[in-house]
Amino acid sequence: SSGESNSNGVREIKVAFDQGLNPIAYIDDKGNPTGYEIEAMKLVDQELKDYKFKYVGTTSDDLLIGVEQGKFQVGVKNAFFTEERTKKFLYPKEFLGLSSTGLVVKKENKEVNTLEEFAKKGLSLAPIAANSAQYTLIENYNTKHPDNKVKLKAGDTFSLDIVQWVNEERVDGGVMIEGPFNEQVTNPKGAYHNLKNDIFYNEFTVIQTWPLFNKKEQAFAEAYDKAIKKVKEEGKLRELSKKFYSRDLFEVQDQSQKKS
Amino acid sequence: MNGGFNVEFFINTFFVALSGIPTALVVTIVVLLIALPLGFLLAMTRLNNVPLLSPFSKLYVSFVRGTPIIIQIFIIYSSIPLFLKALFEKYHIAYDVYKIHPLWYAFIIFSFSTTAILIEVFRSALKTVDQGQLEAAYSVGLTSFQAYKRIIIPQALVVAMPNLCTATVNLIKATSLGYAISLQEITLRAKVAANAGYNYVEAYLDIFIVYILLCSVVEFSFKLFENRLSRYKISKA
Amino acid sequence: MLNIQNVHKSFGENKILKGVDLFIDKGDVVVILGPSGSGKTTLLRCINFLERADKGSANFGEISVDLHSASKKEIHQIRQKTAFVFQNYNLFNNKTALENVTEGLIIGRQMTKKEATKIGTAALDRVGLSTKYDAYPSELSGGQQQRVGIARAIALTPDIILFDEPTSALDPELVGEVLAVMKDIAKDGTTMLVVTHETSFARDVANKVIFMDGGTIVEEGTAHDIFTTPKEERTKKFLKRVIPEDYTFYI
Amino acid sequence: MLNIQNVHKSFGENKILKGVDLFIDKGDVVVILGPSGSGKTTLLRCINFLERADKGSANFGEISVDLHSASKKEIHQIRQKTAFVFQNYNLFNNKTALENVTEGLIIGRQMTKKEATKIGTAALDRVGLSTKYDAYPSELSGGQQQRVGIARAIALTPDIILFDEPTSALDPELVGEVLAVMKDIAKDGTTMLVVTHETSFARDVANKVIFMDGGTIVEEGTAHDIFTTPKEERTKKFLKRVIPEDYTFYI
Amino acid sequence: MGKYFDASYLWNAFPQLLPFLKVTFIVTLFAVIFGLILGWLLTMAKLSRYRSLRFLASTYITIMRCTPSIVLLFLIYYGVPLIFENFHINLHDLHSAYFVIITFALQFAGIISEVIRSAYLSVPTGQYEAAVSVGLTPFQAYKRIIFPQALLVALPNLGNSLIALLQEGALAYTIGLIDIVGKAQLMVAANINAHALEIFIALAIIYWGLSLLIDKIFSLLEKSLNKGKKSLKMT
Ligand SMILES: Nc1ncnc2c1ncn2[C@@H]1O[C@H](COP(=O)(O)OP(=O)(O)OP(=O)(O)O)[C@@H](O)[C@H]1O
Ligand SMILES: Nc1ncnc2c1ncn2[C@@H]1O[C@H](COP(=O)(O)OP(=O)(O)OP(=O)(O)O)[C@@H](O)[C@H]1O
Ligand SMILES: [Mg+2]
Ligand SMILES: [Mg+2]
Repeated sequence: SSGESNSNGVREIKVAFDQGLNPIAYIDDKGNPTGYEIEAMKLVDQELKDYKFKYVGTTSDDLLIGVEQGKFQVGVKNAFFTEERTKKFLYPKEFLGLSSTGLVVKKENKEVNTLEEFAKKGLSLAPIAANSAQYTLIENYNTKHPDNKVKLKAGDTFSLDIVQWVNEERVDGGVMIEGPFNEQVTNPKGAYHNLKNDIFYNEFTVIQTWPLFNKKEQAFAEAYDKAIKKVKEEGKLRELSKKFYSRDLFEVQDQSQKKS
Repeated sequence: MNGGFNVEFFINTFFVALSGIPTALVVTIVVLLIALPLGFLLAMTRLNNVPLLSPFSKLYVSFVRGTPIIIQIFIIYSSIPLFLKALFEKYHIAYDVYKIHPLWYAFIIFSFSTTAILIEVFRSALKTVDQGQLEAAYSVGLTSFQAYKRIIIPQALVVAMPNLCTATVNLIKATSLGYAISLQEITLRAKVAANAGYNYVEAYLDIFIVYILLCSVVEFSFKLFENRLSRYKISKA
Repeated sequence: MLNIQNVHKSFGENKILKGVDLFIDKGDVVVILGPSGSGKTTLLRCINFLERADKGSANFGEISVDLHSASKKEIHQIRQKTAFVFQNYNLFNNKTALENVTEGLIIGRQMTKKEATKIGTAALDRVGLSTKYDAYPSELSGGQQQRVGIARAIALTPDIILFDEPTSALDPELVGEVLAVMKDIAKDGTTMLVVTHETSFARDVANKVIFMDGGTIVEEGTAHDIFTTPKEERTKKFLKRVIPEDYTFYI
Repeated sequence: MLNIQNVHKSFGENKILKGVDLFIDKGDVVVILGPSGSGKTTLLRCINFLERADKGSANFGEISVDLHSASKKEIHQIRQKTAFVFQNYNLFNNKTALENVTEGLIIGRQMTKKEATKIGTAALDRVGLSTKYDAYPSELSGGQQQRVGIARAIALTPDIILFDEPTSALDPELVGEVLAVMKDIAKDGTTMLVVTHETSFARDVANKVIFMDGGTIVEEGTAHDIFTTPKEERTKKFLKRVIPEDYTFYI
Repeated sequence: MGKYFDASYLWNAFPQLLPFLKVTFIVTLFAVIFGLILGWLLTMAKLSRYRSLRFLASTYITIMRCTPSIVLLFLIYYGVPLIFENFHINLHDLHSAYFVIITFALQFAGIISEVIRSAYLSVPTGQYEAAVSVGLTPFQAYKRIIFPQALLVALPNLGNSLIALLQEGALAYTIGLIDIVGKAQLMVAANINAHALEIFIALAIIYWGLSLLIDKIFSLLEKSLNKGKKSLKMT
């Protein structure tokens, strides 16, 4: 059930994306798919003469089932790597992007910038969608720190307005990716720019994100690896990072790799 | 299935999902206890054209039945705390509104919507009972209340039963929308479990089986009850 | 005992009752005769508030009410003292024959179930339905349903029973029996207001006969007066057709 | 014209019909008498397939059918040739009096609306309902509903009309009129099977009287035979109660 | 509290949302048409004389009523193409709207057949008997006498089911079909969940309008069918 090859030997690939992930993957005002991971995949597509990508916007659940079942050959949804997931999906060798994840807190908790501190202070955390990468992140932290757990709650798959929740003191903090936070608060045009002195984003990690391949797509995954490697070396992903996340996250990663 | 069906996960998660049943049932039962009498009374106001109440229940039905529950959940969940907070602050009540258990929201939200559905269910059922039945009850000296309780409602219930069953089953299923307010019920539990290994196929199958089991039991009880209630009718089949 | 004045009732444009007066003494058996559509059923229904009259008043023993604007409580009081036998039976569909009879006793009059059952079975026996206690209305023939309706009313031993053509669905054999039962109750002193076409019943039992037509009482008097020396043209015409020619009236 | 053999019918354990045979010639007027619950209604319903008999066969003119296993088409053919007057009226609740009458003509017999209305109003006029064309059943008195039911049947001018106590809800004045109408139709040559308690009708119109009891035909014969020289004990007992003592039977 | 509620988001939402009503309507329309046909067949099966038919219909209804729509949607969306694959028919590229319509129609049928059944059973048998006795065929009897009376009883429940169906669009979003709910979610996502309240209020208003419209049509229908019907009045 893989994508069809046409007469020129060019194979059409269906790339599913979670369409609710501004600025990682989303549909713009004109109805076109865009976002960091989409644009990165477009660059890969340009490198691969034998493949032609078609982008299919959908939800996270459908994406996961669809890629597993072979309805889509690959999917992007800001997915992190876990060992368990390799049983279901083929992870390529090369990651696709980086995701800065941080705690969104009020002024009085400005200095809380690790999960340990957050947990120690017994602060409350906004619910996180059960099928999102951030949920996994906190869950992993909790398994590693059984006596200093963050109060993790699973919640809505959509429409949780973390900045507002923190501002209202409905919760003490929330987990967000940096890009969206900047769009809302730091950006002078952002919806919550007026809160820029009340609400803070404290990065606690930068994590690699991966495209998920259908288990049968070994050959295609290898082709992807080659292409993305080239794109990375050309520095094009850094540009995309700056464009969508307003920051070159690859630099952050370089530094932390130097440190370790 | 070419993703490699994770049997172990499937079995474990089945019990995780099962553990969500009590929550789903508590919500369903509490909501029915509120919505059944309320829906019935409002249906009566419509049949008897009670001034004010009748147009109110009409408007109520159109709004609450008309808008998706998930949106009602969202609107209520995001605006009620704001409102309560302002209220509590004003009257110096030291209670953290955000500590209110999501169950309470679930009771309120699902009661709202189920009442609207039940108004229509009862209204249609009550229409099928002949006026002569009420008159005969009056003539032997029953009050309106007694007449309804003993004569009209048992007959109307027979007609209402299949639709009440649908409403109840729908309510059970709708409690899954409780994920939006972090209500720990069947769907949410299964999906939380699925995230670590992306075992969504298995999780959805578990959800499927649990709901089929739960709702079949409910449906079966309704059927028994319907048969009991309709003893007096000669079969039409 | 029951004194009704100036009852008016319209359905839309149609004036059905145009000022009916009625006086019934304790123990009276009053028979209403009249052609179809003359408003007999409607009058009975107004007395029992199954239909709200447009105008009119009633004195019921000590209770005086306005038929148009009586309160719920007044209505309930009056209904507790009356019983109604419907032209189209109106049995409770969801109750067995016996339950139909005991319902008013247990719920309306707060009797124990045991007492009520005793009275109920006796009433059903009286109308010849000893074998049908547990049958639902849908399992009874027309005549059987009618008799359950009568049993339901007499079991209440009310101050007055309103009968709307209680024998219309019965076969002649049963008509005789049911009329005998009614005579019996009459003897017990129960007041009765009976719409019927059974002239023999009127003759034998009624102490007052009323002839209605077009929503008014055309003529009233003792059975003897009405049947032998009717004054009004309309009454004469009606009676001529009702009483077979080869039938002489004996008092 | 109609020949029915060996009809059996039970409800659960209760055997209601226990092998009934019936022979009706074209133009016959057959009256069925019998006490309440004897199975008269059930027999009529089996003939019209409103109830499936457990056993039995019918010859209807050229059509022969098994009462238990007749096909849909056969049933429809037979129903097209018959009409039924129900003991409890069964008027179409959602249709006016006139529409009740014209429904079968327009839809069942494919008449134009105009034709049907002409026939329908004539039928209603015949039963004295000229002022009630547009009333819904819920707005009619019991007697009026009964008459609409009769009008609905006669408007169809079927080969045979099955009457189930067509006069039970009528006042005596109307009984006379409706019976006159029925005599009229009988004279037109319409075959009729009538369950009734009107012995005078049986006497004047019927050329055959059948006495049923307990699900079987106890006795049958001409009206004269049955009323003056009944053979069976049961018949005698029944007739004694039905015909008033002060009433002599004239042929 | 800042500008938590900003009405301009609300007004701006309408012109963006309304065009997507078309998708909602199309999906609902087809689901209702197919659902009614199938639902009616199910009612017939459930009231039939044959035990096996009754059993089949009951099982179907149980499964359809008891399965959460999202699970059913996934079953259809992934299951149907798998089945067709066996016959070498590729349905993977079929527009997702088809799957949504199939899912909703199947589910609507199960629910509506219970509505039809209860309404049908509420019409007294005498009505049917009288109709066939004046020479209507059973079909004509149903159409002209039973159906109008049953419809009156069914209407309020029909309204419940129809309006519920209109709202199931939220589910279509799960497999990427963008109807009016989906569009609202996309808009919320594009705003990174800011001002979701305003957008959802706009959505609620549109739905309310729809529901008022349906109510109006249904009560007109009810009024015209109510002819000659006395409903319970306390006296
Ligand atoms: N709900 C109603 N709406 C309109 N007209 C009605 C209603 N009920 C009764 N009527 C009309 O009122 C008139 C009197 O009806 P009523 O039932 O009192 O007659 P009746 O004397 O009991 O006749 P019958 O002997 O046939 O039972 C009839 O013409 C009938 O059509
Ligand atoms: N659907 C049913 N289920 C069970 N018993 C029934 C049913 N219909 C009729 N019966 C019984 O069958 C018997 C005959 O009924 P039927 O209606 O034929 O009597 P009938 O001779 O017409 O009496 P009547 O003169 O009172 O109308 C009655 O005892 C009745 O209780
Ligand atoms: Mg009357
Ligand atoms: Mg009968």
